[in-house]
Amino acid sequence: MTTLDAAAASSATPSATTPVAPAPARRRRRSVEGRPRIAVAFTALFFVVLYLPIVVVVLFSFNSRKSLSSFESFSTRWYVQFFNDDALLSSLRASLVISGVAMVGSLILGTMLALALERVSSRPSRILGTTALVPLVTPEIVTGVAALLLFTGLGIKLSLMTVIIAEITFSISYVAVIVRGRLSAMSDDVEEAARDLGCTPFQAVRLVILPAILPALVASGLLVFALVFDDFVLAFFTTGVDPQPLPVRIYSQIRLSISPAINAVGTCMMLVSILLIAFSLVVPRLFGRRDSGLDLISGG
Amino acid sequence: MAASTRDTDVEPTRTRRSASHTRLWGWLLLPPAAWMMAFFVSSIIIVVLLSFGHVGPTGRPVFGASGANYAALWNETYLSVFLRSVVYASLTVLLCLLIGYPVAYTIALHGGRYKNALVAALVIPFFASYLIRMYAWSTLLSDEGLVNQALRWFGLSEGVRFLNTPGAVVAGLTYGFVIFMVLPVYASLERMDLALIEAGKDLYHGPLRTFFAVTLPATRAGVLGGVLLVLLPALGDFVSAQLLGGPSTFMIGNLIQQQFFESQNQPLGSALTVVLMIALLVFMVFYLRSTDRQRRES
Amino acid sequence: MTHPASGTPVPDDVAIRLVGLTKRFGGTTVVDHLDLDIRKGEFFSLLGPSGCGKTTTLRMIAGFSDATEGSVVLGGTDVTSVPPHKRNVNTVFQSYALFEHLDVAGNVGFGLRRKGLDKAEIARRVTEMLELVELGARSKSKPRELSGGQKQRVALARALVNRPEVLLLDEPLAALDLKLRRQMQVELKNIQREVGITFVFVTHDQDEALTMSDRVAIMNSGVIEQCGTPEDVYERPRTAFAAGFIGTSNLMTGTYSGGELTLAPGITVPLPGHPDLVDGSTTSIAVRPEKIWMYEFEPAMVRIAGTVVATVYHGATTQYLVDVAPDVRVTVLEQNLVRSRNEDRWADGDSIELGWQPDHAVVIH
Amino acid sequence: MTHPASGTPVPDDVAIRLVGLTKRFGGTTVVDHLDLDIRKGEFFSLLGPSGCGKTTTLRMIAGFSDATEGSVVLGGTDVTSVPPHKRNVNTVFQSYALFEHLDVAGNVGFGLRRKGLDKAEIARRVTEMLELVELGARSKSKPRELSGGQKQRVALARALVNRPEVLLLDEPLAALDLKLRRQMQVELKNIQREVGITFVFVTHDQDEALTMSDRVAIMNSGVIEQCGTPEDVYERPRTAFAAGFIGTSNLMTGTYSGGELTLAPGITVPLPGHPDLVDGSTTSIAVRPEKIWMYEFEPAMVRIAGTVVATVYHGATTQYLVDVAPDVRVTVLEQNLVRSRNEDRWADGDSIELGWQPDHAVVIH
Amino acid sequence: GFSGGDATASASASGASASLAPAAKATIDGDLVYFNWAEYLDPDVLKGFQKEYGVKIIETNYDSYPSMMAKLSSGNEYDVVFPGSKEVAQLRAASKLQRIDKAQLKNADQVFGVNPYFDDPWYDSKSDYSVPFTMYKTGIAYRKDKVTTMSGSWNDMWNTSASGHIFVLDEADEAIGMAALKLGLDINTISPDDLAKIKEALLAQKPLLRGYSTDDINNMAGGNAWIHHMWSGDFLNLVNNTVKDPGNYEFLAPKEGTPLGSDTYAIPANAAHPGTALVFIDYLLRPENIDKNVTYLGYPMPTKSSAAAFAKVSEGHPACTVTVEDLGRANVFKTQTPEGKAARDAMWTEVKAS
Ligand SMILES: Nc1ncnc2c1ncn2[C@@H]1O[C@H](COP(=O)(O)OP(=O)(O)OP(=O)(O)O)[C@@H](O)[C@H]1O
Ligand SMILES: Nc1ncnc2c1ncn2[C@@H]1O[C@H](COP(=O)(O)OP(=O)(O)OP(=O)(O)O)[C@@H](O)[C@H]1O
Ligand SMILES: [Mg+2]
Ligand SMILES: [Mg+2]
Repeated sequence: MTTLDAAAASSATPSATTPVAPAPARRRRRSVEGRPRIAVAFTALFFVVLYLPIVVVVLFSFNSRKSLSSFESFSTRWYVQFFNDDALLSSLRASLVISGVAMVGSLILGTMLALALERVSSRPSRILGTTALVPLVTPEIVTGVAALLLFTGLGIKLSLMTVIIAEITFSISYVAVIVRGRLSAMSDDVEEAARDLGCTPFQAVRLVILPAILPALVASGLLVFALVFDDFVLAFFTTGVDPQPLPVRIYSQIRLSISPAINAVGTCMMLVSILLIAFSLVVPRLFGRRDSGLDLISGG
Repeated sequence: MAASTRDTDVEPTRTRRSASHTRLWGWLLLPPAAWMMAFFVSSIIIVVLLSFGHVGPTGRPVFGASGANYAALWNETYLSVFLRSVVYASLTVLLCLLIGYPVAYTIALHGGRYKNALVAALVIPFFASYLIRMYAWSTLLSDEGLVNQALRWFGLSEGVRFLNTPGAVVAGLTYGFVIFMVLPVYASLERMDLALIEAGKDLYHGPLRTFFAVTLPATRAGVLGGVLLVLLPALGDFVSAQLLGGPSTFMIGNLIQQQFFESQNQPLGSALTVVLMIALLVFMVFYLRSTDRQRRES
Repeated sequence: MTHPASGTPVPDDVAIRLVGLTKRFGGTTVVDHLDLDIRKGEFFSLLGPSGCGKTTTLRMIAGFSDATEGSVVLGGTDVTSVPPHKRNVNTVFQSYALFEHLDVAGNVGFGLRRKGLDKAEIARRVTEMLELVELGARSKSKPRELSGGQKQRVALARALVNRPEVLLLDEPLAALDLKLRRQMQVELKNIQREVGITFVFVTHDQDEALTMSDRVAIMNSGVIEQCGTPEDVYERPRTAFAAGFIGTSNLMTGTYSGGELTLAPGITVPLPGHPDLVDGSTTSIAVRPEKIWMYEFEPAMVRIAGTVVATVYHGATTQYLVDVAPDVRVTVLEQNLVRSRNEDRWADGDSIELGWQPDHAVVIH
Repeated sequence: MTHPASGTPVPDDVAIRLVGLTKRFGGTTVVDHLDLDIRKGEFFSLLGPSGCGKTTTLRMIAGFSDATEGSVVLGGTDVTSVPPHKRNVNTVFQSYALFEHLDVAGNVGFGLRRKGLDKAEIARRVTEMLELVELGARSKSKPRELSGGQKQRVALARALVNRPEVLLLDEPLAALDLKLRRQMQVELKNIQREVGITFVFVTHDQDEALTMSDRVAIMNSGVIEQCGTPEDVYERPRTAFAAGFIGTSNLMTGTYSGGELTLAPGITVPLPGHPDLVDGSTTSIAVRPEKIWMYEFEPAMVRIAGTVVATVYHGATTQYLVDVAPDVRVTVLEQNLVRSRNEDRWADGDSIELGWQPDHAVVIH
Repeated sequence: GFSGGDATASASASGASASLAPAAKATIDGDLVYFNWAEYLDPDVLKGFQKEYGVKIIETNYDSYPSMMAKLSSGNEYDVVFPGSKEVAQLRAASKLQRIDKAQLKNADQVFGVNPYFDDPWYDSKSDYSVPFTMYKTGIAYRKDKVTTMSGSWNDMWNTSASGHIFVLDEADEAIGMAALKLGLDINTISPDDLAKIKEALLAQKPLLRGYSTDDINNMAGGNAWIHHMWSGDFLNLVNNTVKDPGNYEFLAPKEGTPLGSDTYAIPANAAHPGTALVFIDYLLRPENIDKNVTYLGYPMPTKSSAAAFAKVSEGHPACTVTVEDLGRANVFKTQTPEGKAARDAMWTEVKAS
């Protein structure tokens, strides 16, 4: 016989010996019954319009003529041209270098900033910290103009380096905001638990905090990479004699006469970004989080 | 008599850290703060200083202390560019809200199982080059472009002039920045307690009334954030006007770019930039005020 | 009037009638052919474990969720396909669901404004209702400035002010801490007595259901296992589930034979007065811990020997764990009427006798 | 050895000694000159309302927070200025604070790795500890795959595996639901008995403190109001706060005169056996609801008349509210030993007599 | 950097020293930093150079001459640039170019000694600092199927029957030049009266315009433009490579005269690899490369042997032809005084902004 304690019958009492599934967490219903057809139709239309130019880019990248308004027949000549165009390729390379270096640099500085902002409460440091977030709300043209004047004013030659510096300055804030969101969602207790278990403050950061914010680092790193890779305005103002970043090159072509090879470039860029996004969705899963990098990007 | 209970107070949130701890983290602030000082704050200061300078005889910018640039801006042409930019940006914000809110709402509340996929689908195009997408629009909307070809094919119209109009510029801006409206609104809808909507209906409000009386106010923070995130880049943009605009769609961004790269009048360009910054600062202060009030109330 | 599905007329004193109410999500049936009458002015509780379908039932009554089958009759009218904003029913949500952008008075008056009442009337009724829930002084506060208990009262006032036929409450006290919950239980009960509105109250806290309700329905996996007064369901549980879900119960299973239940070889419990039981059948009985005596037995009592294995002091009561057979442990509750003088009556390992009145051993079917 | 501040040697069997321990935040004193000895192997509870300084005290013992004044002596050594990672103390956090990126074994072995033990030894001790908390089979699971109770046990194992002198537990069960909490209380107590480590347990649940602890300290506004065994603090509360915070207490205040307490003109309660009380002084007594009899009085009992105003059925017990004087309402608890036959003994409005043994009326100072 | 006061002194000092420095030798001394319009040389020619000499070409583009000047004046180091004649004059005056020793160019005879005009052009006395590249003409392109009322004058840019389908090049000089020629004024005028008249004409034109743009080829091909202010080479590109129905397009050199110009090869004073730059220019002057570039660009070059190649690309469009004789006859954009330039820029900005 048994002593039935409240509802031993209702659910297998989580006894210690039998492993139980996670307690049925109180689910929040996240949808409303009944779908308003108009809203769904509107959203569908929105996605059609959103993807229309992209479809055009992909389509015309396979056009056999130079025309961008009438499709003649299928051909891969623009891809061939793209992969034989040294200037385009070197721009692509330059963009990859800029994005990569800016990503690493802004990850390091932005994570430092996020940690400090989350932990330091003194007034001057908070003001400093807030200043670092201003680029987030400054139009790029202002940042670009300011960077150009700063570099030429100091007599610094414009080069890939200046582009990278400007891009890092602009990206730090993104990293800081995303990483900080993760940090503040993390209980202080975790860090104290590490100290309690014999970690010095530094070890606590290395062994506990960094692993815990890794998904945020991955997400913000990918976001920064993608943003910098596509950034035109800052690069336009700060680029020098080195091979121009891809967007700047595209811009100088657009202003004169565009070659459909650009559509091939665009198609390739989009493929890469889809891969990046898929990656950022998958990576947090690898670390077993239910939240994805996308939630972080979308601020969810 | 039985011990009485009172309403337990809402527990105060608190941060608890020892002083030595804080000092350690303080050092971490140093490198990013130094970086921002060296490359951001100082550059903004240079812009402000140069806006009081003039162009030297060799075409180089020279620092000075005259307000001539600002005086030069005070004429009908420049004022009308400012006015136009503000109008375009405001229309863009409005359109983004009208388009972005229903989309965010549908995804957040009716996305069901596809929610994450839809958000991903939303983000992907915005990582494909902005310039290329804009250019694609210009070819799509051209008089003999696909859209007009389709209209003619369906016999709907003899061709509409989309391109090189103010409408095209605003549409381009909207297309470019609508995601900055969708994402914060989506996030705030996700955070919202859905019981609120039911509470509205429970209290005799039909679906539409519930939306305006309950849902919209509950997502105010997201809407305000979206407004700011759209307004800022829209006001500074010069690509949309350049690629999709006509003869009379010049915006502040174009003007600044013109001064820096065509006329090579950097001091005047700096003055324009400063004015743009001040205009945005006004919006920022307004935004911070309203979110701050919200925070103080909590 | 006549109910379309049941065919029988709905009596005047029935506030809600559920007829064969069923809800399926995809393939799974979450609420399964519920038939239930709730009387006017009644404090009716739906009690059951998490996921048993309580919320779903409530949501179908309120109209937030469509019934897959069956119908909901409110005050004699079939409202199965009436949208929520047209039902004369109000809900108090577990999360309160207060409108953050409105102050307390704005929240409470929210429903009245839609009813087209004039401003003075609205103000009068809001004030009156805030007095009732003792929040008269906070009418200008925003929800986030209120404590949990105060929010709860605003949510209540917001619903009650509309004078609905029925008030639905979905675990309204679950988010409050124990002490506050006790206090709000008393207040809620008083308010219900005062306004006389039918309350349908969802909870998974059995003590809450027992102390507050006129009637309790015990739900499990979408069906109602037992429905009756608190005494009914506590003292005379009809199923093992009901016995176990409400309070603690000593469930003893054995073989019935000639007025005795054999728990283990040589260990029998007298079980008189059950002529309906078949000899040799496996039978379970449930005895509440507080119904078991440890001394001063009365003549008619059933008696059984056991060994004390643990004593847990709870302040007002002491709990004894007594082994009456290998693997058969019985919990006995004793009020500490005289505790401070005799201290523990028994030490662990003592052999004692337990006894209970025959009709306190409920046979579980 | 001699303690620097107190000057008296710390006995061998004292695990923790707090000497004048004080914490101020800005101007407010949160912990106020605490003096306390906690013995080795003891299950010691700190019980008090929210904000009374329990967590702060614990954090000073663990070293996360610096004492403003006073000192902490652990196992005879003053550790007041030793950083947390060098104190032989471990903590179980309310939020569990498990490391999400490590599996169960990784979490449990975390502290051992910091200590530089070799791998085989770590694995051995981790396995052993997981067996103890009955999670041997889940060593490769990630924390998020565990239920609340399992997480709790991992947090416990992670702390215990380091064999600390003292284990600090800050409301470790607060996040669990009632059922699971009850179960974990038993397990926690068993584990403590098994390992014999000193537990300092923070809670604001009085039942938890009473059932689990060897000794309980009742804290209020930074000071300890009373410290003793569960029976001590429950049966002989020394202050009105202690009487009210643990369980329910009927507090009656009146004027003492010649062995009687006058609650209201004409209404007196006998209060024999208190020669120390001065005639004419205002005096309070506390009587527990379960100590009040309603019939079958014994000869030595104090008796007082009253009127039943409410009866609340709780299943195992019934609670009666009885007015003995205007504004003096007494709660009486009765175990439903025979409920199902006689039902309510009294109806609301009945005049009855209450009685209690004189030494169950505790005089509150 | 910026100067705290007027920096003329230091600028001219450094310029003086540069002009005294010995000209570079045509030997490979590093990779080539190349600064040009996008796609303004046949990619095959560039590829051939890299292959033949084993060096890399690091390509950077500008989208207008002013922005090229902006980048040059911000101190960027390029090895070879392609300035227009007006820019050469400006750069030479500012001592931003290196002297080119003709003896270093094996193929110098392809361009020098062919036309007296280029042996001593107005923008660069004795062609000491630049080598002639292409010649161009700015005229009007139009759709024969859409517009039938062309008069052969600059007034066609104000043709109301193409209202909403007219584009003007988005360049201050070109736009001002167009209006000046229509009004019978000097295209280089800086007189306030003239500029006021020009402004008035440009503003009057605005309601008829579809836009200001340098993307002339796509504007025509996309059908938005019926009348386009256009460079001759772009027109040939349009009809030869872009559209399916070249017969519908026509180029017109207005009777008031057209702005004419020539581009050059030049080496900036601060070039890091002037030797490679010289080798590169010499390579471009090889007759076969000249022919390839003429065919690719659609612009004639003032060289000994390229006439045949140009005749081939410009077949059927005689108006696209530019001859050296034309160049001699005025209508060439020249350098203005700083004040004059500022006045023209300000006027242009106001036209665009209003
Ligand atoms: N929208 C839905 N889609 C699918 N299944 C659902 C949905 N809503 C509820 N369910 C399922 O129906 C069952 C009953 O849910 P319900 O919310 O009614 O339970 P409940 O008794 O209120 O439980 P709790 O005490 O946890 O609130 C659950 O198993 C739940 O998973
Ligand atoms: N870092 C801090 N700064 C200022 N005040 C603090 C700080 N930490 C705690 N306090 C205050 O000290 C008091 C005691 O806090 P403590 O956390 O010790 O309470 P507690 O007894 O653990 O309460 P609970 O049961 O709510 O956990 C509270 O009033 C709290 O507001
Ligand atoms: Mg529910
Ligand atoms: Mg605490």
